[in-house]
Amino acid sequence: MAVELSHYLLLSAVLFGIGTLGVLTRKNLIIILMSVELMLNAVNLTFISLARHAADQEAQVIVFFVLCVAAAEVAVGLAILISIWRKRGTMNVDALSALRG
Amino acid sequence: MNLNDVMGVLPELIVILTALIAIIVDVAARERNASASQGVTVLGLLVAGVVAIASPAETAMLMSGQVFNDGFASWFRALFCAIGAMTAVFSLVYLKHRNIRLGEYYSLLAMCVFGMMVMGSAANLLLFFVGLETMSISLYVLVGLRRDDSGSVEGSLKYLVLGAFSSAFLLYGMALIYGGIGSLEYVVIGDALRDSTGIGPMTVTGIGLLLVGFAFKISAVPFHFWSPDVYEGAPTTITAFMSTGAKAAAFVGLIRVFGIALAETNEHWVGVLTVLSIVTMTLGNVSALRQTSVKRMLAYSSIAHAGYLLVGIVAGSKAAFAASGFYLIGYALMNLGAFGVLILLNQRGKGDYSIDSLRGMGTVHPVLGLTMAIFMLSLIGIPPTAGFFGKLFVFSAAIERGHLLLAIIGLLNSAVAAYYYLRVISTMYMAKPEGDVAITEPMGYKVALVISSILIIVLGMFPDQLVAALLKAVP
Amino acid sequence: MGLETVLFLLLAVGAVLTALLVVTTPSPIGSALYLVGTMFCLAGLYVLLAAPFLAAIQVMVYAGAIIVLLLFVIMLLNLRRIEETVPRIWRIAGLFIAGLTLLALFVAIVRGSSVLPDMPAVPDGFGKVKALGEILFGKYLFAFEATSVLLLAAMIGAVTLVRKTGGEGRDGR
Amino acid sequence: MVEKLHWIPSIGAEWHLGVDGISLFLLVLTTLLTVLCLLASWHTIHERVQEYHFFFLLLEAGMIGVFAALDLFVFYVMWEVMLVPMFFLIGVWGGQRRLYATIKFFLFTMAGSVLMLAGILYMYFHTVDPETGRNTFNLLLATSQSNYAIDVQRWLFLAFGLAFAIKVPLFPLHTWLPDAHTEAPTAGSVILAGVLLKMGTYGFLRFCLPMFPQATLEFVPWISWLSLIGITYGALVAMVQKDMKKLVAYSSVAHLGFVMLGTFALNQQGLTGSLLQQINHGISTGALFLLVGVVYERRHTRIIADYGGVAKVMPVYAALFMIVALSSIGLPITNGFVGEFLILMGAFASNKLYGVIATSGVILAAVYLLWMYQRVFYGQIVHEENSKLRDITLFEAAPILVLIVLAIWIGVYPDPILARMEPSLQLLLEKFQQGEFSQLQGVLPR
Repeated sequence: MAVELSHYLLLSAVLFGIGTLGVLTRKNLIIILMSVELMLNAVNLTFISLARHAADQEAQVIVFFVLCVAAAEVAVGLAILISIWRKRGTMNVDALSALRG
Repeated sequence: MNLNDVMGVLPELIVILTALIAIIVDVAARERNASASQGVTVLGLLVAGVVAIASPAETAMLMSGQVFNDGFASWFRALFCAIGAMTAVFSLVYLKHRNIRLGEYYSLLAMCVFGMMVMGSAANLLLFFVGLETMSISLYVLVGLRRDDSGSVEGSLKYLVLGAFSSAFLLYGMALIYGGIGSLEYVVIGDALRDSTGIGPMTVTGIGLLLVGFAFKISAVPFHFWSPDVYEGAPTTITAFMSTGAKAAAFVGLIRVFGIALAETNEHWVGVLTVLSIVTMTLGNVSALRQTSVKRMLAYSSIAHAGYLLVGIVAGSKAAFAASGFYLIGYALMNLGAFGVLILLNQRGKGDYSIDSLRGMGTVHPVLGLTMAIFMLSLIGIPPTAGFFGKLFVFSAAIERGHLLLAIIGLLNSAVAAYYYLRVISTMYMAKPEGDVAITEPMGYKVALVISSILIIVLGMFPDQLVAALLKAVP
Repeated sequence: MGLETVLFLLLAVGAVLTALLVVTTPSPIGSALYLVGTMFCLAGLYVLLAAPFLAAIQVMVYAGAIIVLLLFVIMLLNLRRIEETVPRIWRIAGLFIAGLTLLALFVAIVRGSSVLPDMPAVPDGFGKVKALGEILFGKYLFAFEATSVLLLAAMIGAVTLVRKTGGEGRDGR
Repeated sequence: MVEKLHWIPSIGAEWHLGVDGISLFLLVLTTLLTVLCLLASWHTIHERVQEYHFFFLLLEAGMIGVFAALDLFVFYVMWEVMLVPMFFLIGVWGGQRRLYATIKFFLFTMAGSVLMLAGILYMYFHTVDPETGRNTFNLLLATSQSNYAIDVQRWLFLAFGLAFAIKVPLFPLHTWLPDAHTEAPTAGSVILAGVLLKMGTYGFLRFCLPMFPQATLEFVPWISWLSLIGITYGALVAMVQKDMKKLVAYSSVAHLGFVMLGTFALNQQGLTGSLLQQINHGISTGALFLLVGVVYERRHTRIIADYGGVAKVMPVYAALFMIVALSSIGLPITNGFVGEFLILMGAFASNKLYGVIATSGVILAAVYLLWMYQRVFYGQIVHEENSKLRDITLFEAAPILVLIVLAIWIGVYPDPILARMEPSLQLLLEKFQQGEFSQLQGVLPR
């Protein structure tokens, strides 16, 4: 059996799904952030395997941008977490129910 | 890259420069003049806006085909700058009583405007994404700046988590489209779809994921649940900014991506968008009916307005896109104005935006009352206001394309919406004022409000110039 | 089975397992460490996909920066286990949505990738710094510049958010 | 008389105004009533006087625009514009429950008018200006090109008809009217009854009949029955009212029922009568509201039971009230007689049953108005305050006298008015008969 493009794409779909699951089912904000990172990494894997497949390096360059965005999101996200922690001393989505829809 | 490229993105460069100067000036001159960075921001954004509108708009693309330099881009760049400048004008009064650092605030505001401008002129999904993230990250921070208020930080966190989540969907959609078509450039995608070489299952799924991402960004039902909380938690100036600027930016993207690049595949998504539009406007209005806080009411009403705007995307004609542009410009004027009055009237209240706090304000502060009445009437869509023509153009474009039912539902919705907007007017004019109603009314602030209400009326009487210009500018 | 296949299988299984552990481990520290594992597996896959430079960046940015940042914050705030009481319904709904997403993606990929051509041979210099740099600073120059604004915004934002102001609240020491 | 300017060329909307026999007298009524109302509120409005006049004049502009518009778009804009001043007039200068009343008024009208906008837009895309070859809102072209298929006609009739029926108001869409009338200041009630309600009946005449003739034919029984219910219901409910203004408000429901019945009799007498009756209702009901306003200024109550024996202390007032009441009832030599007589003739000609029921409505009208008159003006003075009431002043009486003169003039010598109305109505009928004819032939173009 040879490794084909579809195997990589399926793998990235699985990772994306796991990330989605994490965001939707966890309450710990740090873990939610990490799940989002998983999702972004799945996207990166898709881009890179597509790049390999079409012998097109542009997709690899796109991954750079995704990495930058991921890093920026984590940085700001953690900053917000710290300021929430200082304010309320909790890290659960549940506890953040002061705002109701 | 040559000089032409640089001149083409001159407005963006001016905005970045403004962002940098604002933060430096704040450090250098805070002791002497607290409003220095505000002045820099307003001035810089206005200059950028004027440059954007004055620079010759050809359809040529800049930066190796990554940036559109068409009239549409110019209009929206100018609109974003104007929204940013207006927000900055409103900010000083608001920030004075709250513990927010001015330099960072204005700097982030300008960077946010930069992100929106990139979104408006991007010719490539990736560049659009970068612009979107620049805007979003600045907004995450701006929303959370009221650090002594737990609603603000929590709103910020909620916004960040869901924003990042939806960005991931957007990205995955982009990746699948890239897999199906081999490019992220709008023009290439459009061409590939016209040749019908690119419409595979992968592209269709990609479009679906893209749609989910966009639905989050424009807070369409059922992806809207974050927005009322975020809008309520955010500093009111930022709420105003988000509900107009961020919405306009997302809609330009929607027009460019779905309205134009993906137009060939519309049989796959027009139905979904139609349902989305109906549900969004109806639920937005019904929820707004129940609110007692004006700020929250405006938040829900902005969801409803996203629903009306989706009608323009569904219609999908040149006239519809020009109509959406007109709508967004009018909406920016009236919604920003409404928030502006609200901020001024509640400047000392600790976030008390209840409708009762407006009792009798129309008689106590005649200028504010009159402008607020105009903003509300325009939000309802009563002629002769810009809001009326925005709705008229959008719905007539929909009827022209055969979406009669959608237009009728939209029109009925605007009748429902009349109730909660009218309540604001009637409270302001037909109830007796209570308690201490003295406020400071800075001159520049008042002038901004008066100018925008005059513009609303002028656009409501003579919309022709603007709509013709927009029609010419639509790509 | 060639070496590539074996490596792929190993790395893929590793990535999926660690990813599952990331989203199921109760403690944040554990999650962060598993995430490092996922990142390493992915970096390995990138090498297989002729993207050596990105593999290096992946390790550097994720394992070196992002995860360290995460761990730093976890340690700083002294977070260990957090009581998580997720309602059953919410869990089922999450599983359902995630499963649906997965299914849609599977169908799309399986049906879509069959029309794509087979993997071509890797050209010389593919995925190396020089080639990537040319694209990055050529076609994507404006996006690159815009990204720099994005990072600046994130930097200013993060600093502003965590800076002590001496105002009210718990941090008003 | 036509005025035409390009307004929004990109969508083909033109500032296109004109007057014909149908709109002429409605316009005269509008301007006359506005002046009289402003006179009447000279001494009654004390706060925010500037705004009051601003809104009143804006209202007048809107009403004139509605009646004079020869462009669908201008018509719609004016229709909506007039909502805003009325909203403020009721809401700011109105009575106790003014907030409720004014918002209800606004929402009812708005709900109807948005559907009308959808109809207008639909017609816009099916009307082409032969000169430019583009779509247009031109009312004349829209009328001449309006040969829609029957199912389209039905929908369009409903879209327009609902907006108009709310405005008229046709039973059962009338519930906003008693509230709005009661809570509005005197001048507001006069304008509301005198002019605003006519916008609905005018709309039927101007739009539904000539543009959707087949659908009109189909809907005749529905609308006629609803009008008849309105006539009877309005009269019966008016009878049991305790509040004078409410009583007059419900009488409007009955009167407008007559107008609608005459319009949908679809013959020369019915149409002429209903158009004349629109003017008459403006005059008589306007005068009634002004009269109620006079005693309200003195006693600040409109409850019938609070009065009694007023004729003794206010003889001139009582006499004026009597004349106006008789004109409202439709006694010969008053205007009401001519209008109702023509309408009943038209109704009998189209369907005997309608005529019979409507005639009984006339009798009911005499009952509730005269009964109220008796309770207010005759009998002993039971309330002390009533014994010191000042009689009506000349300044207060002047607007009412003007209206009474008009009422008698129309009652005695209506020919000049009828002569100007008839050609336009004849034209309308012809267009309508063409539509009827093509339906008989089974030929449905488009």
